[in-house]
Amino acid sequence: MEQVYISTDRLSSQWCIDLVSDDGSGGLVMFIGNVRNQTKGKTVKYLDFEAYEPMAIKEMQKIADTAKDRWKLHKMVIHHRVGKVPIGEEAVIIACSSPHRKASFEACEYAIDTLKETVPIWKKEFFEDGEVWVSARP
Amino acid sequence: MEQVYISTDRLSSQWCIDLVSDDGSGGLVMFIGNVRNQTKGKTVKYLDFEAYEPMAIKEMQKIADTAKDRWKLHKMVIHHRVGKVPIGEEAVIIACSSPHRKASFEACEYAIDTLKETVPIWKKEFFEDGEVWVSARP
Amino acid sequence: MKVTVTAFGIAKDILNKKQTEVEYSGTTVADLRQQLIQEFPEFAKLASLKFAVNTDYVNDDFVLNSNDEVVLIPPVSGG
Amino acid sequence: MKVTVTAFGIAKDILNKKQTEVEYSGTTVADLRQQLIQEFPEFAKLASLKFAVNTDYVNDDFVLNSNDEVVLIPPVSGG
Repeated sequence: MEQVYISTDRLSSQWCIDLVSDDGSGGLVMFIGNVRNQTKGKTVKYLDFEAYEPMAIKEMQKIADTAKDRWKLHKMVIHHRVGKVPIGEEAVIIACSSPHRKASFEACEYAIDTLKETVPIWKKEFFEDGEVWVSARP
Repeated sequence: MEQVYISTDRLSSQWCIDLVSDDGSGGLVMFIGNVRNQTKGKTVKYLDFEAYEPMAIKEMQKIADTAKDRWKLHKMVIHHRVGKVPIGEEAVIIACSSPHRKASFEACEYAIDTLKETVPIWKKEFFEDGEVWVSARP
Repeated sequence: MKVTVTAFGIAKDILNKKQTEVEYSGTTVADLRQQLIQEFPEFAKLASLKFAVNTDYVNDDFVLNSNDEVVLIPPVSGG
Repeated sequence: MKVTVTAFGIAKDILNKKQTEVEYSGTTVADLRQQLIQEFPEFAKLASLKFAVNTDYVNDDFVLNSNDEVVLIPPVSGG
């Protein structure tokens, strides 16, 4: 079961739902981070994600383990895309399940917030007239 | 576009995702309420949902409109199943999208919390040895 | 005053039918509630009993018309 | 002390390559950071620059070994 997963192929929300579903889980919450067509009003052509994979997998696993433990989840999956990602496609999908929906909401938000702080993945935005590593400069 | 929808057919999470996705939305949050195989340790065979449909649709629309307005969402959909629903299948799916993920999380949780308080839909749990209208008694 | 009330969920089980005519003294929802509880004491045992008129929730002081679509709303449990 | 550092994201652009050997005085991550900023002043302009050793984040007082897998972690932006 691919609890944490990094792939150059398109991510599947249905696969994530299937991975966290079981007959005892009433509340399933999923976050999908899609690639937006603009940033601060400037048109984005596509994104390119680079990962330090062994460490990214390790940090994603830490997040899933911490969330499962802290919110008594049944399951959590974190799938991240790398390489070139077109506008509108999924950069990240996080899904989790638990008997209680409040736990699922809090855990899912914790996971995406923490991923954006700790997981060594970098995205470059490509515009008509150039490219930029997101968040690199103050 | 079926923003609010009540159906005896199985709900589709992919359809809900497609309905709220657009190239300008970075953060998509979805809640799926599945039918659990037990309640307070007692085995559930299946659920049966009954709706006062015209009013349920109206109350669901109110929730979606309020959430969209309050959290500046791009889109929100609320789909609810009625009739007999087997264990593990979806009773309700709520999905919403916005440029900011925090807004999507808060709006989605608001929507399911409010649905459970105001929308005139009732579920009956069927056990091996009887049946009960959920939450009817104090 | 006489109104037709429609019932869902456990309220339908208590009435033992989907719709019934209720004749009662007074004009408000509170008056109707009192009459219903008198005829069907099981209503008093519910966690709550709300009323909708023409697909909107109404308070106990709402004044009914005989052609209103009155619906009994026992505790909801969707989701 | 001499270590091989691997770079990702904008750090790779600053080094102009994926890996480089850095020779520096001292033994800690702080000493390595100082040397890197001296050789490549662009590192000082990043919002942050963290270090990972053998796939774990380390602090500035971490003492390096020459065979450690040292990775430069500029501000992450996954998700």
